[in-house]
Amino acid sequence: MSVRLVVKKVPAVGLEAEVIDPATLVKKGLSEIGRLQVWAGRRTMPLGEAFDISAEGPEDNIEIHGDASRVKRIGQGMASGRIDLLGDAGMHLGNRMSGGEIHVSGSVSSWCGCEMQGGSISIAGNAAHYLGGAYRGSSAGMQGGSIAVSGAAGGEVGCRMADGIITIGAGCGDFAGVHQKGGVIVVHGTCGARPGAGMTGGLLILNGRVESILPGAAYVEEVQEAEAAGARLKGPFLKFKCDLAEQAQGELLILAEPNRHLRE
Amino acid sequence: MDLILITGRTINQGRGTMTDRLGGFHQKNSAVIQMNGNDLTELGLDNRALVRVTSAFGEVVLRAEEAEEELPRGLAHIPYGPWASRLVGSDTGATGMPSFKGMKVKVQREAAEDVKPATTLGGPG
Amino acid sequence: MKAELVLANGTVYDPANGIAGERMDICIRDGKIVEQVSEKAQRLDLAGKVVMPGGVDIHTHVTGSKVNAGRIMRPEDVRSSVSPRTSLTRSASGYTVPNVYQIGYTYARMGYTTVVEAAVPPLKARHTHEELSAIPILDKASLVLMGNNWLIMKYLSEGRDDLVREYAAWLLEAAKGYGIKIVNPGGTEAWGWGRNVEGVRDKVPHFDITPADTIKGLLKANEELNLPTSVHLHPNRLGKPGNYSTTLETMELVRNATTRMPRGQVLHVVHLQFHSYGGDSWRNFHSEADKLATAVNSSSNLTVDVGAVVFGWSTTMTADGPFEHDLQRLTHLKWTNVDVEAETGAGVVPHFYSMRNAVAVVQWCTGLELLLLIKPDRIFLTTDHPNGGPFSKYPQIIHLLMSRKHRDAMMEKLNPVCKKSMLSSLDKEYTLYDIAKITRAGTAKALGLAQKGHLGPGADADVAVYDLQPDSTEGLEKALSSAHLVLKDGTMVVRDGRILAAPAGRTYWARCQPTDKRGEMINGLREHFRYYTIQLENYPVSEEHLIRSSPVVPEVSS
Amino acid sequence: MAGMIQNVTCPFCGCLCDDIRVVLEEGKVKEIYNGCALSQSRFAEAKRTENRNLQPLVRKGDAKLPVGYDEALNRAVEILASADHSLLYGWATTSCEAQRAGVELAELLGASIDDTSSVCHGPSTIGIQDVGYVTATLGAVKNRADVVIYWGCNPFHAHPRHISRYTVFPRGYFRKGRKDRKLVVVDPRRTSSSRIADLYVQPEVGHDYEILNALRAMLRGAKIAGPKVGGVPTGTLQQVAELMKRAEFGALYFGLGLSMSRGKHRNVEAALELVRDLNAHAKWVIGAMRGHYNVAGFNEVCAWETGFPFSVDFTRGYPRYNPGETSAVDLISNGEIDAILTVASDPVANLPAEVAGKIRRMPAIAVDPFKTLTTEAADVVIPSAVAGIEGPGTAYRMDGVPIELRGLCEPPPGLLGDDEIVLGMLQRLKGMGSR
Repeated sequence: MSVRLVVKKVPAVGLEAEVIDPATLVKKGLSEIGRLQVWAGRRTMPLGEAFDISAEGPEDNIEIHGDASRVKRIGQGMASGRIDLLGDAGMHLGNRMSGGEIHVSGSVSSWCGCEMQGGSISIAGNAAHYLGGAYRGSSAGMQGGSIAVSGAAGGEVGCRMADGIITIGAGCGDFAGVHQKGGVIVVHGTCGARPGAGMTGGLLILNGRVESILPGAAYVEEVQEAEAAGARLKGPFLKFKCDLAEQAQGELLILAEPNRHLRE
Repeated sequence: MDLILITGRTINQGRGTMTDRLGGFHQKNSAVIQMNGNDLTELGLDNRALVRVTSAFGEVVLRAEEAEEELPRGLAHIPYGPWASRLVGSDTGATGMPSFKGMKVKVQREAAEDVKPATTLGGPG
Repeated sequence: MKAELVLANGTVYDPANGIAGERMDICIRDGKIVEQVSEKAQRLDLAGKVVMPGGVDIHTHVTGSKVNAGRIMRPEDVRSSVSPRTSLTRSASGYTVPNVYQIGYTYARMGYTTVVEAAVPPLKARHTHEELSAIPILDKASLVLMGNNWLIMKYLSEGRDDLVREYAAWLLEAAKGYGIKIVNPGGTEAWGWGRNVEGVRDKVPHFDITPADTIKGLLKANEELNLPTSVHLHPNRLGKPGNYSTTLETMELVRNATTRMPRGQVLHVVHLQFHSYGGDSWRNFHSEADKLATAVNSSSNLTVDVGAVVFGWSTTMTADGPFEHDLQRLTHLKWTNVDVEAETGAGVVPHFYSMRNAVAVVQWCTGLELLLLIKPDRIFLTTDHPNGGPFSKYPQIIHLLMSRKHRDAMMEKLNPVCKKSMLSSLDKEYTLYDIAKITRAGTAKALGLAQKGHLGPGADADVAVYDLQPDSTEGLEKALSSAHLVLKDGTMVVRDGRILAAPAGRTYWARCQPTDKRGEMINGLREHFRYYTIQLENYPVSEEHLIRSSPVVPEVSS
Repeated sequence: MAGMIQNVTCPFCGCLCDDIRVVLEEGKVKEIYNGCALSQSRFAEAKRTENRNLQPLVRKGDAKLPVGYDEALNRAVEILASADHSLLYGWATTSCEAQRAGVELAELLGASIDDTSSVCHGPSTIGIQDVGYVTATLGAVKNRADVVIYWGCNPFHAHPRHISRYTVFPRGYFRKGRKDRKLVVVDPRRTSSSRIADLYVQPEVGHDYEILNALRAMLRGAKIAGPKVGGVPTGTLQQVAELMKRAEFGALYFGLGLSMSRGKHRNVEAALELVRDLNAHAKWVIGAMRGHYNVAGFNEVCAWETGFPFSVDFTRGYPRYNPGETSAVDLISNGEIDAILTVASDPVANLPAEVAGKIRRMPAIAVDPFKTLTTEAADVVIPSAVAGIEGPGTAYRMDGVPIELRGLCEPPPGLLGDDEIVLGMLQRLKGMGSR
């Protein structure tokens, strides 16, 4: 069953709705779905009070309409199925998910895809901080799957990423790939300062202008093209080993043309 | 004039927060922007002249003074407190910590009578 | 609890009173075990249930500066296990670094009612006591770190045993501690310069003594003070390949020492597993448990606890600062270190014991070998929580001890190095009677807690009742994790694994009488306090700071 | 009561100096000795009453009317109990006893609790959670250190006795005093602290991460290209790296210059990593210059009570921790908070203007001995005794050493301590629960 949720009322303090997970919703009847509890601060309320709920087609998916920018934890830990979100999403979208797919037509808040194991997330708008990153103290961020953001992302994209792929369409903030140890991050557009800080492995491709790089980024050579998850990016690229403050096993490729200032 | 602003503790700000948060001593020592003497001169300001300081998040009228804790040119310092807070944004970049140090501000001469006491600063600027 | 209670018809294991699985009644009045009660007493029929004294953990790290440093450093561990507040309980959190409520409730659910915090830096003893006071249900005691204390070392080098004794007594009172703890004597002080000591005969940098001097000197002071428990010693070279010889040498130091105290032992060697390794590198790292077992079994004045390893995450934490540095260099995980002025230090590093890792598997085997080879009166069950793994895993270890079949099945899943271990050939299986020794009777006796660890008249009515069959290990781990009933001072605190009440427990500490050396010692101490950054007068923890302060007053030797 | 009281603990900054001598006259503090200028001001306060809150106030209509404690506490609990998500904020300048009661109150309410460290050394704690914290008590530094670095802090102004009592000037077991130690100051401002340094390093604002990164790379033997890093000549950095490696015992103290400037927790993390890495070469420790006298205490109390050091959300009955989401500034600016209790802090003055504005517009209860912008804005004002002067308790020094606070003199007539006030709220709330 395809479940359609239309945002009706988000309480002033916001909502936490990890029950919005295909595995939880699609096998249930509408009234049962409506009775599932979501959190508004310390109180719970039925999902049906916050959303108008209806059934659509036979597909096992969830469609969300309206402004869910203050609804957190949609698709948290999901393992299968599909969520289409026609609007914005709040924090922790698809965090720790292991399978299935999430599509967002708008923008998402911080910790989207944090510590995810598998599955895919696509975002037409922007993402805030810690996209595909790690929670405080964790040793690994994203460990598999893919995240694609058409717009821009905030700080610490792919923090402690171990595997998987993140692509950003229109630039990102500081500390892209901080403590990255595996996987691939590709950023088109302008990138902030300190990419690859503390990087010990993986591949970070910055296909646009970069504000600055760290002393710990060691220049290796110029290469003509880059390859990321099957796609070829035309260079030339400046290739660095990152981060000399660590074991420097990470690879940082920066589009050469707009970034001659980095080697001055 | 465009400057980089850091906010911070000073000993008299610290004393002021205890002796009388709403009173004159605190205002005298915390409703100030400290700058390099050459920057003051370039702005044509006397010591403790009034200036309007504007950031992306707000503005506030302060007295400008030459920093005793010497600042390089281009850098300004305002003691922590309600005056400094008016220039600080609430975005923490998902860290919990707003950017209290390192924001861009504009400093201009100001014709106002005096700085506003803490109690009349009002809501967000 | 003024009411009278009879725990009727349970199958009782009370090794201190020689009771091995007898069906009998236990009578309780006013929180104590008594011979008999009146007709009006409430009767609880426990037919088919196993009854034991409340568990006594002789060595655990549950409070104070380094434990809290572990919590602060490891939010990923804290959030891995959380449960909400209920009308009776506070919210609980944490797996290897549990919060104070998780500690109290989890121990209680396992039938443990007394625990000993094994390492207190006196300068931060107030912190330890703040946490001890916050841990619900359990009775507590703590051991005070003295093995790297500058004034102790100074007095030892000057041959002033009398002042060592007087100062140790003062330190126990100041820190409201129960006993003397030595950790890597001289090594933690050397770590103040980024170094370590390599054996009991090494010189401690800048102090004209050796670790052997410290051990013997504090042991002498301990016995002259008639302290309820012996010195507890974490020997030099913890965790290093080939360290077993240092451990044997350390045990040899006290071969002829004796005590007047009923406990019998003059030295309790802590987490022996971590000190029982052969080889000279990680490649030929192996267990020397048999040699250590022989040494312990053939002595009459030693006890040990095992410090067993369980697989999964742990958080290592010890006053052995240099060890933690070496561990971090090996694993590159997070590392917290705290040097404590003029007396000790501590380190904290998370660690993962992997079933596939040869070193971890050797450590796992070593712990079990020690438990199976050493007489259960002399070895006690610990994981050196949370170093070898969390205390909540004791039931897993007990299961392994009680079933060879279970051990063999487990070894099939491990790095094949375990097939070469002595463990794979050991047939011994523990009985519940043995289990009661290594978790209750033995630990209470070694600690000198006469009212704990047994169910004879006069004992505190701390009782654990488990829903298990004495002759089967079916459901054993669950039954031991989640006791059928637990009484603390006669009050029912757990029923079917659920907390029913959370009364405050006692804090035991040793209040030694000053002698005529007190004045001279205090003068020296006043002088010595130039090297501290707090005032002498602000150093002692006042008794008002303790909840249910329970001082033990040792007899004064003539 | 008159006379001299010795060994008093100063409840101002994180140094928590406990050697203050206080002369009392007629039950009031008359003079103090050994204290710094900040300490003098702190104790002087106990003499004055004009700037104190002396009477509980409750807003009724447009006016705030004086009431008794009972009514004020009832009203406070009413506000908090009817909120969907309240925030209990402050806690840095009160005793651990009050803090502990505060954590339980948050748990019982299903509220969030945060201390001022989230806008102070909160980023440092986040850094510690990635790297760990290789530290020492102040006395270890006093006794052993031959190199002391202050980075992004100005102790002469914020911690006036730090250098003189604990680190550089004092005689220690292995050091005679100032001349046995090298002092290095790293600060964009040429502060008074930097003027006594043996080596002053002047970075550009917001480039600490680059400099720390370069130092770490140098330690691993890397050559750094380019003449300068973050405004500092590479040669100077090489000099610093050599000095660090040659130390017998080095100590690096850092301040908000790292935790508040661009990079925040990552700056601190890099400093923590630098000191960790240095231990392969020489003995080094690092310490955060904690500001308020018991801000470290809140982190300790909160950690043993909840497992987490600050920014704890109890809305689900169990603790959750995610600074950037569950921290005071984010919770308020994201509109997630609908009532606030502040204890011993002044967020309306010290948090960004947007956040201050939101606090002004929500139901607010302020517990404070003094009149502040926050008490001005609050609907319920609850006066309290000054912890550490008018009431006893425990506090934690910046290095985690717990020290007893004294009650030296009586508070103004009838005033309760913070701990009693918070416990009063707890009792009332528990009473409501059982009805």
